[in-house]
Amino acid sequence: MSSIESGDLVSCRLAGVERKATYITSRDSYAVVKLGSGYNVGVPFEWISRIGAQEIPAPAQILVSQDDSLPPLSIISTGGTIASRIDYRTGAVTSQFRAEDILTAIPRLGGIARFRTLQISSILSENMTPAIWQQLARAVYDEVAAGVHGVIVTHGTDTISYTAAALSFMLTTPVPVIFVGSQRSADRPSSDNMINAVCSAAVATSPLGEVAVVMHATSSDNSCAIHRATRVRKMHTSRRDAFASIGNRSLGHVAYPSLAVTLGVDVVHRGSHALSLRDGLEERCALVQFAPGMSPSVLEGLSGLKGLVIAGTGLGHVSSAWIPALKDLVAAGCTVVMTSQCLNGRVCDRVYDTGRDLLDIGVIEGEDMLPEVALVKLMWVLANTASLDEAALLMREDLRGEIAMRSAHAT
Amino acid sequence: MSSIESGDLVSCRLAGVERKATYITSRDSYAVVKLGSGYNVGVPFEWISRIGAQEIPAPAQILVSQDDSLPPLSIISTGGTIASRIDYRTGAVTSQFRAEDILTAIPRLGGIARFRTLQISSILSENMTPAIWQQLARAVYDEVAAGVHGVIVTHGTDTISYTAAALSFMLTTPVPVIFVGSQRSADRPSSDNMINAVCSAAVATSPLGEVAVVMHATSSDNSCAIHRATRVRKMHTSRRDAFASIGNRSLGHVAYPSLAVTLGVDVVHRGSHALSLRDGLEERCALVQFAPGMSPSVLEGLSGLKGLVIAGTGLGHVSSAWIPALKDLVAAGCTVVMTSQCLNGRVCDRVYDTGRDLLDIGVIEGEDMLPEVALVKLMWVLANTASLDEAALLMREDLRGEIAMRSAHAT
Amino acid sequence: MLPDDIGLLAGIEIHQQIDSRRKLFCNCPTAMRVTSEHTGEFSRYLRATVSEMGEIDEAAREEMRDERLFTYYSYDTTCLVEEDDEPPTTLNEEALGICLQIAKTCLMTPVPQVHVMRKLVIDGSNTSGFQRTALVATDGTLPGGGLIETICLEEEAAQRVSDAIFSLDRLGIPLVEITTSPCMHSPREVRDVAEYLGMVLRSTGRVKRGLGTIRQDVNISISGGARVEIKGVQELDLIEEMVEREVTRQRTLLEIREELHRRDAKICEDAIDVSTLFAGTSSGILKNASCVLAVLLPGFGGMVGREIQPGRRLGSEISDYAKKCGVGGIFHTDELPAYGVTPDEVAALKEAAKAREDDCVIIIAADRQRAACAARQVTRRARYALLGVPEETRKMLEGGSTAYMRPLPGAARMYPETDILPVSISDARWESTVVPPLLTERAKVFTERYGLDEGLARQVAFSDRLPLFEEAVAAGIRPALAARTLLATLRELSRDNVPVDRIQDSSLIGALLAVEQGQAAKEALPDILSALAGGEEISTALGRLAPQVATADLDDIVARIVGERKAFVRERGMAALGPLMGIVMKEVRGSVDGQVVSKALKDAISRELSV
Amino acid sequence: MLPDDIGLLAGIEIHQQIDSRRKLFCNCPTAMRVTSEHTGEFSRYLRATVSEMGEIDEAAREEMRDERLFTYYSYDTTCLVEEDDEPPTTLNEEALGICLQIAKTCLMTPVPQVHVMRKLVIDGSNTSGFQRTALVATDGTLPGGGLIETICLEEEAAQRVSDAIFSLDRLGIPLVEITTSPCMHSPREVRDVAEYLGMVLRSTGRVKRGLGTIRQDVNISISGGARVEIKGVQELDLIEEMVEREVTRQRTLLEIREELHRRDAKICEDAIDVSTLFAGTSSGILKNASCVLAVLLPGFGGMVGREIQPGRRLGSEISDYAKKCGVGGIFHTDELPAYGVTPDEVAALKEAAKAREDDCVIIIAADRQRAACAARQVTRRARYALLGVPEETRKMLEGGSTAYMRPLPGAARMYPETDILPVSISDARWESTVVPPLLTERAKVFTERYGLDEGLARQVAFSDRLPLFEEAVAAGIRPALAARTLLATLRELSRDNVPVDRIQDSSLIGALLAVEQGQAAKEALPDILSALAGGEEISTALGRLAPQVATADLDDIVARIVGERKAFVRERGMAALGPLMGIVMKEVRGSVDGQVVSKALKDAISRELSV
Repeated sequence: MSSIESGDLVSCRLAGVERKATYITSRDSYAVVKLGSGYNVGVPFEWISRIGAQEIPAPAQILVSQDDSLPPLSIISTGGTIASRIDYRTGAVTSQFRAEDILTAIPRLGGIARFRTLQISSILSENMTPAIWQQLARAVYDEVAAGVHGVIVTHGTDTISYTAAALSFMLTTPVPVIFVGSQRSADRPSSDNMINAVCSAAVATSPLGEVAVVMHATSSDNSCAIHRATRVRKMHTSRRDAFASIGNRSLGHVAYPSLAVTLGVDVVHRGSHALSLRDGLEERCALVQFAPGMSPSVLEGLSGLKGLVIAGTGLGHVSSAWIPALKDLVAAGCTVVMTSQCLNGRVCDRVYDTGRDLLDIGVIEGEDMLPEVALVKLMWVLANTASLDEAALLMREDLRGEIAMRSAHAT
Repeated sequence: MSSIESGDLVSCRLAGVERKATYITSRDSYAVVKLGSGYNVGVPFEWISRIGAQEIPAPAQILVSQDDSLPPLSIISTGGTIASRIDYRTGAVTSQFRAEDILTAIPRLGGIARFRTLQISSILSENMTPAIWQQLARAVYDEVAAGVHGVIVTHGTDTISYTAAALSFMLTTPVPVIFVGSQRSADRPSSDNMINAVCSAAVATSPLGEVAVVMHATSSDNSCAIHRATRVRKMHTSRRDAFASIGNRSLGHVAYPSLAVTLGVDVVHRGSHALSLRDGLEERCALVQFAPGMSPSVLEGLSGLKGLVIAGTGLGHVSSAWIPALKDLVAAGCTVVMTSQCLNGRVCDRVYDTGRDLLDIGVIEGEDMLPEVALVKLMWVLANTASLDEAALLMREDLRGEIAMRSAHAT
Repeated sequence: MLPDDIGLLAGIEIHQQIDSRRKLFCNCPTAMRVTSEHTGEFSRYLRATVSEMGEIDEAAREEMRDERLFTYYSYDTTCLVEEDDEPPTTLNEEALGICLQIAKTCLMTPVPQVHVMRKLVIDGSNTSGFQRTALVATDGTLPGGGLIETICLEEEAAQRVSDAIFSLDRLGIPLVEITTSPCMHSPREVRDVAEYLGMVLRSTGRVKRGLGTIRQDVNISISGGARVEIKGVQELDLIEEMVEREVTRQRTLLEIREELHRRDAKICEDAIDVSTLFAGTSSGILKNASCVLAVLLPGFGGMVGREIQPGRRLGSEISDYAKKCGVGGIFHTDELPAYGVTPDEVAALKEAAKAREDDCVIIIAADRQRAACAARQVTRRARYALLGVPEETRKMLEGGSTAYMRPLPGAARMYPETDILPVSISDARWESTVVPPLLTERAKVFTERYGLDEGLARQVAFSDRLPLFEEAVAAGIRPALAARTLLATLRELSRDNVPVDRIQDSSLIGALLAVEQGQAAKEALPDILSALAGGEEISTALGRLAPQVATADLDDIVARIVGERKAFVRERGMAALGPLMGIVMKEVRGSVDGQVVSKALKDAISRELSV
Repeated sequence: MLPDDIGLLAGIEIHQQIDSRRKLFCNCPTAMRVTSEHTGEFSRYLRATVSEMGEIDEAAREEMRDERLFTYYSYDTTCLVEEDDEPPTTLNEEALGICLQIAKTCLMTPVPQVHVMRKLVIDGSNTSGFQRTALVATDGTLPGGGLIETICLEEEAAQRVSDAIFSLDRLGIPLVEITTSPCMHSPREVRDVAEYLGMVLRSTGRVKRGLGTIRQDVNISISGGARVEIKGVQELDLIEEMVEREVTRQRTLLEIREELHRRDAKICEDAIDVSTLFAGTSSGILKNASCVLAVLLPGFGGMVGREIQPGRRLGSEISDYAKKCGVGGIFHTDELPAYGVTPDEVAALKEAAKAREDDCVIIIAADRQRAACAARQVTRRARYALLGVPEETRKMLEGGSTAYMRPLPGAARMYPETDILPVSISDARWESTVVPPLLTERAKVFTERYGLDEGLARQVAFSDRLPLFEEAVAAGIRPALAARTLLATLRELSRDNVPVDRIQDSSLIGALLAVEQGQAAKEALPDILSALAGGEEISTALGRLAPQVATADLDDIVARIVGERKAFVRERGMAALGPLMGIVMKEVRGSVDGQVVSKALKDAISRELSV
């Protein structure tokens, strides 16, 4: 039976009746076949016999012309999908990366810009690695250097904020670099892909000049929020409006369907920075969240560590039992940065005893940085500074909007 | 000079002039003295000379009478302070734990209930341990068994939600067990201690019948929110309204100054459960947050682990590189539960490949449990079940409101 | 009656809501809500996705003609799954079990492994843009030998509140879909099969009752006609009429085709702008429109106005198509002058269109864009008239006629629902699936064993209160008393606005037992039940309305009453029984059965007379 | 002039806002805002904490009489630190540096390690309930030899918007507090010291200017009197008057004491309810009150109405105390009948109170609770009158009189601010602290070196534009031109509503340089500066308003104009110069200095006349 391939025509004896079906796949030792009605059913492999291959109709040739009068944008794909195609014959969903396929799937894009496309990886975003961040940073650098007016990076939503933050540090860019994903897969009629994509294109052609994430602002299809890459966090597992700017307002909004882009007063504008790339990353860094009673032995698994971000409790605390272990780490040349598992608010280790102990042994207060952003920043800072003292200084300094020197009032 | 003690009268030569001062303490090798004007200054130890001890005026004897017609409540102190006293002579702030001191500091309490008090520890909340959780659970059990109408536990805010969750599992209670703390220390005129304390007393005498955390609902002094112990999380390092119910509405509110308690429809009512205690906890448990590129070697520091909660990305993912290490852990008898670092929303590992791999190796979906609550629950479940299968079942079951079977709409 | 040789082929699909505790793919209750109670609201667009052929399903394309914004109402009884903002749970095992019971009753064979599919539906009724559906079993048999092709377990769609607003309470309620082969040949047969399958479904005791919980779709074709699917037939009584009318429609369309061919009829593709002709018209519709277009249909004269079903003409069919472009409708010269259009204007119109005697001119009034769209639809439908009967999905109108709804879906656009694990149906599970006794069988048992007459037995068996009836009988209550009370008494009380739904089953059985054990007269039941509906405790109600009267006490009462009225008894003899009954019954206040009182009184009167 | 033997002792505290980039304990700008621009609002209670003695500071107790809810306005220029919702940052080093400069100027000695303290203030002006303050240096010397006791670095309080509403923009601006010993003995001396210290502060160039940025508190006592602290004296010119009036007040209060003792005056502690007496009164205040209480002060007759300061009587002082209970004020028999109270009512009142001829009766109208509270305050203040002058904190009224504010704070309730690390002031830091030249010294330099007259020199030195003046002079502009432009010209333009603040310093210097280099006439400066204020570029403004005219060109122009008017020149002789000047100046449109034109024209006229 191993000679059967997905898409083959088979004869399937179901309810004692022989019928033609299309073989799809094997699942839990059943053969999954698609019946004429379109329904899939799982049957024992003994029930089916291969008839032969089926002719696969070639996809219709799609002719898409791009409007040369529009600004050029690049779409770089990392695995997050903004367009896909379903093969209803086999149920297979394939992501679409070519400009013409994307424009066919989302025609409205064609009215906003003309597009170059580039696929640098095709992985689930939880499998993203610092090495791919670097590869992506270089690719974005090349595209901007080639003169595009903005870059759109499609990315799985799980770790989109980590990657976007990494690019924020590695790259200074005169043009917007917009990360976009979808919380509902692109093959569904209800997917948020289309609106997120056109909104990200609107932002990529806007006066913005920094790295941002553009995703649904509400559960309704009425607007997208523009989040600064260093202040955004995925705050819901599944909702369309999962992404939130933490500790400051979002950079702005895109109304849908008008695509009117509204930017806040604090955004970095297009052209404010020259293009540059410093893509070093120290990968020997980790993020550890403290919990009460947690043994400092967890730090032992992190041997050879150059940087450690702690998500402490409250204002940035760990139990006193952790102090000696952390002291050893610092003494061994590891830079330790304290953030808070509260996510909102600023670390302040001057107020309580354990905090002062942490300061005494050289732990760095991570101000109001998100723990995940502090991790990414630490990787970058350690690879791009000459001394640990300079690294410590940079960790407390606002480089890319990751630290707000003032905590605004919010009700 | 080591014979000088805090409070001693000294002569201090400042700006070439000898003056009397009170010795306070040593700080960074300076002698800190309080001048007649009340100001502290640091001077070299050579500049001061001891004159002698000062008479310490005995604190005025405060007579507080409790109203026997009011319901009895217990206040159990773990280190969080709801009343304190400043010694302006030395600047020392001492926490007050005796009922009469608390009632003197917060007179309004006396109109709500009569109080018994009990101090079981006096530590910063980041130094809290499962052993103290157990001690506290037993103390609360004893108080409820003794017939009080409600228990108030004062606790540092950093880990109050961990402890409250732990008590939720260890204890079933017919009366409210209310955790309360303050985000501004009790010695400040602006402290939130007083309002939080009287609101917690109002809830402790209300029809509620479960473990809850009562803290400021907004930055204004106009109401407190009542949070279910298994759904609450500290979401800001420093604001008064740092605590938020995640994934469901709060249990209710207390208006200030009216102290009117409003409870939601889903609360557990007073008397719904009989008093019981199952205080076993398996401490060999840990919580680990996954980040992209993070090496599974972090798990190696966790040898001998019986339970592991992962705060995965998105719907509950880790990179494929983690699968073998997790498989080994599970094979070694460790119960692994997946939660999401998004905090909001439900884990669902059926949707993507790495998720299905996790399910295949026996990782348990933690539904919409908060990672920290899942950790506490796992500690309790592992110590109170006969088999790993039963433990796995319980981890997916809603025991104390920690899992919502339905994710409500919220805008 | 229809002639035999028309070659009628009909099949049905029955959609029945399952009464499970939770929805098919989430943990929400299967409760319907009043829309004004909605607690949330959100809006979404739906888009047909591009298929592998770069094509979009024809039905989907029609639905998406304008990208439409749909608004959804959510409730405290719905969750993020209905909102398409959380992955679905695993398949509801309870619903699958009920589905398997139905399948087994229909002699079907389950599929070894059930796979949930996504079926594209982008009319807004599913927030996801697809309906989740799974094929559960195949190849069953109808009593007459017809084939039941499949039984599927699906999620119910959201209910339309108005145009583009949907309510999420209904979305996700489990639905079984039973599809027969086109094995029926007469309207009566269609109705019988629908009725039979409905009875089978209700035999499980686990399906929803009430308006909208069961819907039939009927597929109909005749020789030379075409397959037409008629959606949403909710009333069994109309099925026959509807099938007959559809046969008439198809036959008439075929006749029209013959006539058109005879006349060598054509379609002029290009519409003519006749706006200026109607500049001064007194027809409001034409006057208010910014554009009036005319389509000439050479040889269609008289045919467009021909009736093809009661109240429907070929013109109605053409109008249905045109309306898809957002125009209000059309006028055609077969019906003009009328509607404020004068004979002179018709003459001018015909002249402008160069229409001959047996031509038809159709006019459309709207803004230019809509009018042009509608004109294309008019020619499209007219072209079908030359071919005969178009394949269509139609909806039933009041009375049994039908109207065009959308093209027949092509090969269903289905692909796997990857968020839901497949479920294997083991042999053991199938074998242990209990076939519930059919309601018809139960009715027979009630007649044979309990002596209920056939009508009442059937009423009981098909009633919502069947489980309660069976419980009552099991508790020792006479079937006749139970049946009468549950069907007649409660219905009467309900008519008098007594909230009988509030009576707890246990209280109702308690009241019946009291009657059965002679503690209460059955005459007192309406009062007792009313008291229970009003929230009274059963013991209180019985104590107040049926105080205990021992037999000895009854004899005393009867003796006293007869004793006080000796003269009357003597005068009337046994005829005094009637008047005295009332007096005694009033005294015992419902606590003694009338028959018992009657017997005691008869005895007492006899004794008095015999003195 | 006051007599010498009154034993006046006065000291001052000066509070001056520092013009630092950020606030003292957070990173917000030190910008004042319009309250209507506030973007957030929240409300809090403040409570005095229990001290080690179980006592609350007397001033704090008065403030908390009613637990009061304070409302705060926040801005996009404030943060959570001002809201008491985030720990403070470390001490602002820039502000500390400025404070050290001032200390060094005043010949003070810094403390080795600065500790920030919390000083309880629960009037709502600090969200925390305390003011953060640090002692930075001690023991300085005034020019006259007086002692400057301390200099502290403090955070500014929030500004009161109305009763219980505060605005957070001002909270946290760094403030230096300079406290002198009570070393002054005359009103003039107080004024001189205040002026001197103000000049010292401004010499740093780093303090805020404008209304409310500097405030003086003055401590005053006379022999036999008591220490009184008068808060918030903002105008230097009023200091002398205020001190004199306070001396008068204390002296008069001492005289009143003597008279009261002579009369053996007393206080009746129990107030009498006289509400019924005023049931039919035509005094609105009394009629509308639910309760009227009377306090009898035997022997106080005539004394309560005695003037102790212009516009203030003993009755005013008593009234101030009463108002703390929330009543509008009091009436006393020394001023009645008046305010609608009739002679008959006064007689009745005196009778009810059993008042004799030289007694005084005070009445309070309010609700019962407030009236009773006020009555207690009335007797409290009356009792002080028997003792002489109460120690008080007072506020200055318009004109220089003062009113009671609150009791003098006791030993300040201070305890350490544990959230802020102490800062050591190393010897190196102190040594490298630059003492800025005093403004008075700079004025002297301007006179001596630049030849400015003394008045102008002082004006320049004390002006906000001093730094710009020095920059201009350094750039080569004549000091007189710079001074005149910066002081006179800009002030005049400002009076004409030209927004001179918008002129950039570099543009202003550019314009002056153009004049200096002969590219523009100084007569054109007003127009050029107006253009710059209007947003014009400097080059555009110069090109438009002062086009280049070479000397040769000027000569040509002059020659032509004179040539065209030979007759006129001949007729008038040198007197033609005036009329012709206007014509030439108009032609060269501000590009040539008037003196140059005058000279050229004079030459040309001479030549013409000499022909």
